[in-house]
Amino acid sequence: MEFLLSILVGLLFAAGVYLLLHRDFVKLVIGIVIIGNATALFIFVAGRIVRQNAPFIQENGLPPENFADPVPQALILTALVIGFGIQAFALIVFKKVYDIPKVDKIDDLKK
Amino acid sequence: MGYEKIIILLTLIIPMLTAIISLFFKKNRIVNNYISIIGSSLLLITTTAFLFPLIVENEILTTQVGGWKAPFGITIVADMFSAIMLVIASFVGLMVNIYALENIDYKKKEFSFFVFFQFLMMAVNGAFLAGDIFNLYVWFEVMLISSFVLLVLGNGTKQLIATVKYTLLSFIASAFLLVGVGMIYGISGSLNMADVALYFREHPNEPLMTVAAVLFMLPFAIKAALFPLYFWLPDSYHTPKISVTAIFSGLLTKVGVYALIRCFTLIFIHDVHYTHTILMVAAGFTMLSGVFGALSKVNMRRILSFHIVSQVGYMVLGLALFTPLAIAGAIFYIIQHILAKTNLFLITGVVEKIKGTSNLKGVSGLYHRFPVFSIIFLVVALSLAGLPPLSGFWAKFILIKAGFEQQEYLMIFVVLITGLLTLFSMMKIWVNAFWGKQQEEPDRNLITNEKSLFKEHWSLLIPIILMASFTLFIGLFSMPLMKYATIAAEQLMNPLQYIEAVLGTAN
Amino acid sequence: MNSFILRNSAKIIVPFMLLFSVFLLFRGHNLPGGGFIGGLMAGAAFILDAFANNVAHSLKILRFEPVKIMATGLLLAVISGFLGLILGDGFFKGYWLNIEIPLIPKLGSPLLFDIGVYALVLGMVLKMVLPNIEND
Amino acid sequence: MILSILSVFILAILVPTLHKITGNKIAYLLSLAPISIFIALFYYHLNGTTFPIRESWEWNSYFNLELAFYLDGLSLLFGLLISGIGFLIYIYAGFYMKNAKYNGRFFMILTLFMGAMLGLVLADNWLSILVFWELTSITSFLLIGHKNEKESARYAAWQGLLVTALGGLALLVGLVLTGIVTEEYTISNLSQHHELLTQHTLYIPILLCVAVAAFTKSAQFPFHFWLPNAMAAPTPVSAYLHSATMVKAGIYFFARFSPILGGTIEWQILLSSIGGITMIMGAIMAFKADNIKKLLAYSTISALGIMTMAFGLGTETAIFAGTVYIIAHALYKSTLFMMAGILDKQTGTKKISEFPVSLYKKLPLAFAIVCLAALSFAGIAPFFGFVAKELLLEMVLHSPMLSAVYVAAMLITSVFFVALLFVLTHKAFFKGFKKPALKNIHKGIYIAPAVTALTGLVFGLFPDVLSNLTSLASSNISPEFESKHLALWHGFNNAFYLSLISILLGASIYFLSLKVNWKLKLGFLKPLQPSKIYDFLFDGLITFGQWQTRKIQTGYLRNYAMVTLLVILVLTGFTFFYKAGIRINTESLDIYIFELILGLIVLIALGFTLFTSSNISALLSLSVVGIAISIIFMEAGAPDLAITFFLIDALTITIFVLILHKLPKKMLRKKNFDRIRDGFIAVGTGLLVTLILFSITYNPLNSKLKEFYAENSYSAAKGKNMVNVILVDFRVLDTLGEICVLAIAALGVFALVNYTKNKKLD
Repeated sequence: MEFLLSILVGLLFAAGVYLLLHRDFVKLVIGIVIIGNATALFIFVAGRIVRQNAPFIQENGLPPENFADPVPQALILTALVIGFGIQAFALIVFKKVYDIPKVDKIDDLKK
Repeated sequence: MGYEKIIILLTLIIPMLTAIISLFFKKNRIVNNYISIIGSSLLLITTTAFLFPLIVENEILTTQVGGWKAPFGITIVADMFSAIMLVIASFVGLMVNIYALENIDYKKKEFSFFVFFQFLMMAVNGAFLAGDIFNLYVWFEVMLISSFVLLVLGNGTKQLIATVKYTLLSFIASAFLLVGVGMIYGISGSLNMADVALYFREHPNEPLMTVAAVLFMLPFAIKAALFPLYFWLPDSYHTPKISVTAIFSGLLTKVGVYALIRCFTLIFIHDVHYTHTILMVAAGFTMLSGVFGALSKVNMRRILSFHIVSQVGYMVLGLALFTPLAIAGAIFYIIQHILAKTNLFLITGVVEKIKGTSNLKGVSGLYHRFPVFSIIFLVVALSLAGLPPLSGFWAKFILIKAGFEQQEYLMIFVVLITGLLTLFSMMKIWVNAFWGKQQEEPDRNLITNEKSLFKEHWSLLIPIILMASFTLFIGLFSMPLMKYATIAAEQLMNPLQYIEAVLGTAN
Repeated sequence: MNSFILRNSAKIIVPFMLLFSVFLLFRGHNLPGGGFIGGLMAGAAFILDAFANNVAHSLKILRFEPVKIMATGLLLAVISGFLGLILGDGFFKGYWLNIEIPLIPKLGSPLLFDIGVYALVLGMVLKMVLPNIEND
Repeated sequence: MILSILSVFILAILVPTLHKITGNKIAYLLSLAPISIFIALFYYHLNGTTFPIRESWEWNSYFNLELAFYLDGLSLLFGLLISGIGFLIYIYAGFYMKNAKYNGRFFMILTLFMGAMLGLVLADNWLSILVFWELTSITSFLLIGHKNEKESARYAAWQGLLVTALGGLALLVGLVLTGIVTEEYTISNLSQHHELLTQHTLYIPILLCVAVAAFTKSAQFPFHFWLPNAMAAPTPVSAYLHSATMVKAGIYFFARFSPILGGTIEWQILLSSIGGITMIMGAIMAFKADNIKKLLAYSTISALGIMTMAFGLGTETAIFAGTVYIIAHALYKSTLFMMAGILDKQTGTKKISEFPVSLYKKLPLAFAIVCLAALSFAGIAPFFGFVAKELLLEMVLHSPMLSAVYVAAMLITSVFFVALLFVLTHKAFFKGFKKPALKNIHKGIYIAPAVTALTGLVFGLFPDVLSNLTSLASSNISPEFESKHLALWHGFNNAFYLSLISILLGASIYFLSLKVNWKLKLGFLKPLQPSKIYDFLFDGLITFGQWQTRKIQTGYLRNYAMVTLLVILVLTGFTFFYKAGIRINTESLDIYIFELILGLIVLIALGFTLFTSSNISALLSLSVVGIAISIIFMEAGAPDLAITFFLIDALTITIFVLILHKLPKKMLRKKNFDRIRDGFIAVGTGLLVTLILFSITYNPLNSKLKEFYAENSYSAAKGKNMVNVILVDFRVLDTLGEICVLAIAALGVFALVNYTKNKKLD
């Protein structure tokens, strides 16, 4: 069941890593975002996919049959939000660095 | 549920409340200073006067956040190792806090310096207490984001560049740590460290366990600055204000080491031959590479930064040797390293204050005018270099003894060479900065003699003196620390005790 | 970005978005939603307002400084855990009031925590985004 | 003993304060300390106290480490030397250092040294030994560098410290190993384990470690080079540390360890060969030196070589000879050093060739004292040096093996010693070329060297007064030793003839050297000199450090990221294939069309993001990726996640757009080579992650967490949305951390944007 999504996670990781190694700031940050998404999806797949029901308790007070595992979802939520904080901060830092004279690619950051 | 559980949680609540309160008063200079100092002092009192005796009495204390029982809620665990780390972290925190009163300018305080500082302390404490791998990850992230901000606060060009490097490499570490956490959940269906450890005890043949171990090891290794993943450290530690470097040097990498020790004595202990060999090789290279890096530098800050790397190697070596004695040695090493290294950075800050630079080419002859200050440096530097009977010696000695018991002769050789080269570069600082011709001071420098240094800049010197005396104390009277380090190591090497304390004997 | 249409439509949309954000917050315990989503929605409302009018305007209708909102949010979140701490059931132990009021969800300390999250996220969004808008 | 040594240390700490009160008189005040110790020790000795006396204080019971002191004949001998000569050095230094700068710290460190040295010879636990050993190294370092404005002093101090610290490490290892073999940390008990130790496989390492430690401290070949450089220290220091006491610590060690490690063939060969080489080399180098302090330093090296050889040979005669020679050497060498200082002060130069002509007329007193000491040095009767020399010659004549070699070596050394006698007396006081311009100096400075020189004469005339002490000490070195009597005159034996020969040869070499300008053409050996090797190592280490740091710490962020990712990829990949292997659950191969379509959309969008060179289109495709992923979440039973993911994605893109106009519209491209390399890393990582996921999902997951939350989220936590209940109740601490991150990030962004601006937003 997780076959396709596993491949998708791999793709996302590959793309993210490729971008992380880029000389361009914008691509670098996009790489960070994609890696963040990829790890989220990784946890999701590692926690097994259940496609029938969302983890909500029904009106009768019982959980539905075959519902998705809420734990990875909660973890991903937390990780995503944390990731967002870090991405936003990184974005601004990178922009600030870009404002430094004579810096327009990552290679200029020597020293 | 007695008051002892409250005590454990206070180590998180106090810094957090301090941060929140100073957020409310962030415009008020004086109030801001006092709030932070009070918070740090309260934290220190909590850890030393209440938490530590409790742990001595009760061995391992746990509390369940939200009141949900063990593997389901988040567990907070304090064993001897955590308790020692908490005590030392809060002590260093208070010292740096006092130092920062003068060292950090008003503008940075207005931009919530102390808020970040307190959040950092909270995250560090949280990481020391986490009994849940995802929770550990969360504390790591809180620590990282606070350290990013502390590093960049002031927007200097060098700071910005350093922050970019630090941010990106830390991000990679966090991402793969998260992958590791996901993997652990995917394998064991649990996040509680004790529960995961129990799972691996019951399923020792789980093929992915070693992979998960490596996936945990690498991010922690990045954070602990192990070879060859320590790039971020020497490239960033020389850029921010010295208080920031000092608290980083004391706590950041050590949290990485703590996490390594915790995970690789509790969870990943079924393939020791493989995992701990990797750790040992890494430790050896880290020691050498770091110390050679230090040799190549002429700036005090950079020299000291590289020494952090090299000394992290010692600590990890203790873990890699994997005997109670070796781990006790590692713990001893961590403590003495935190005390000495933080202090050396603080001293460097004073040198910068006096001479305007920490580059050895621009500093000389300090011993002539500042003899007492110089002697303090010498004592701390020699402690770090491990001269008997100073604190570093004991740590080194224990590791050598443990190494002989494990017959890791190559490692002992590396330890010895590193020790000698550490002395070499400590003396390089001494010979160049403290000895030599006394320079004529340019007008802008106000501090020309020791009297004015001690009188007018007491808030810089009090932490230095206190920490130096503490360093001296644990060197001359190594028994108490040795005793607790041994207890901690025995607890660590006996994970069942931890598992039982968390999950209860029924499980 | 100072168009007439945007400004007028914002006048209508912003209050609705704010209301909706509170709705999302309250229903979060039982249905999709919660403090984080609600807070983001509220933040989005103010950002929209900042685009439509200007940053000063949205700060004015906000009344409180974003930092204070954040601090309050954090404080509420921590305080919601104190009850359990004091009563000895554990930090963040959830307690619920046994009264049902229509339109308002069950009251309890986890809700207080969620409100804290809401406030913090709102403050965070404003603090993070508004300075950048002003940079334009 | 503990108290008295502690009080020396306390006194040392008080010195700077005392110095402020007493000024120049501090030296005389401080000299009370060594003299009282001397008297106390002497009293012990005379009183016939039964030795040994032991005192200890537990220091670290984990490793049986204690601060232990042990007074037997051997330590008594050294203790008397240290305190006796120490007393005289203080008197001398009081005149020598008069009105000098930084006297407070000088005397503090000198006193510290004295305490450390006393501690070292009295220490009985190996920890105590190490402590005092390193303390002498450090104090020596500080004293050599006392005149640290001079580059040469700094260099010498640093060199001395590094060499002796190397020895310290060797000692540490040696003692740890001894502890591992014997489980015994008390030195005085170790001799009981002599057999165990000498037959153990670790014997050679232990011996080497202890020997290297002692060699560095006692400046034995090839570690000797630091000692001549150490002459940069003020002369009282040279006289005290670098001739009479500290450099003898290594010799003390050999004596102390003789009953523990000695008596084997390895011990004999190692010590006597190194000692032999050192003594010949030192004697020749001394003869070549012109700087009087260097000359004395080299002759000290040579003398230390003699002692090393003596304890290496280990026969009863040898041990007795060595013991006697320690005293003789300490007496004459400290005299000569003190006189060198006086001559330096008065003539303004240390070079013998630059001394004023006919100095003996102007400084008759100095000449007399130098003669007294130098005669003893050359081993001329009736000085104490003669007694020692006779014994030494006796020793080599009766050495257990290779007698001829030792005799020849000893003879060569003695010849040069005699030649040095002429250098020190004839060349220094009769030759010379400069016009005399002597500085005045307080005559009191002569007191100390006169005392030591005369003592040498007195002991020479009445050597028997020392019989007791030296026999006692020797019996501690060799348990079988039977007490001997010292006498000036042993009759016309072989030793005496050898002595005569050496005098004749020495005199002729000296006078020959005045006529013939003989220089050894040994330039090609220069790179092999230990000091050159030290410099080479020193520079080499730094160069290597710079090289490796340049290689690792390139400063290029991309390199860092690449190495980090590569390490993760390689290590994890290797572990995966080595330990786990590929597993695919064939049941999971069913493919959902909906997901397939979404996957293809993501793939296209990703490709676009990767290869577009426009910022805006990269962002657009990024948001497509985000939307597609949130649809996947939505479809797989995670609505909360989907909404949050979508909102966060939107917010990220918003911030992106807000700052994007500061960045260029066009992006940089990768170089072709980089593409291939990065492509490999990227594909490798992606593949590995996919394989790991396959492997994880191979077995079904039995999550007890899921069941527990399903049961309790409504009944106990009053919420139907399990995810939300987990966030605000079950795992609330994570959420607390999370909102902290958000708060910090927001404040951080605010600080970043506004720090350099004057205008403030709130």
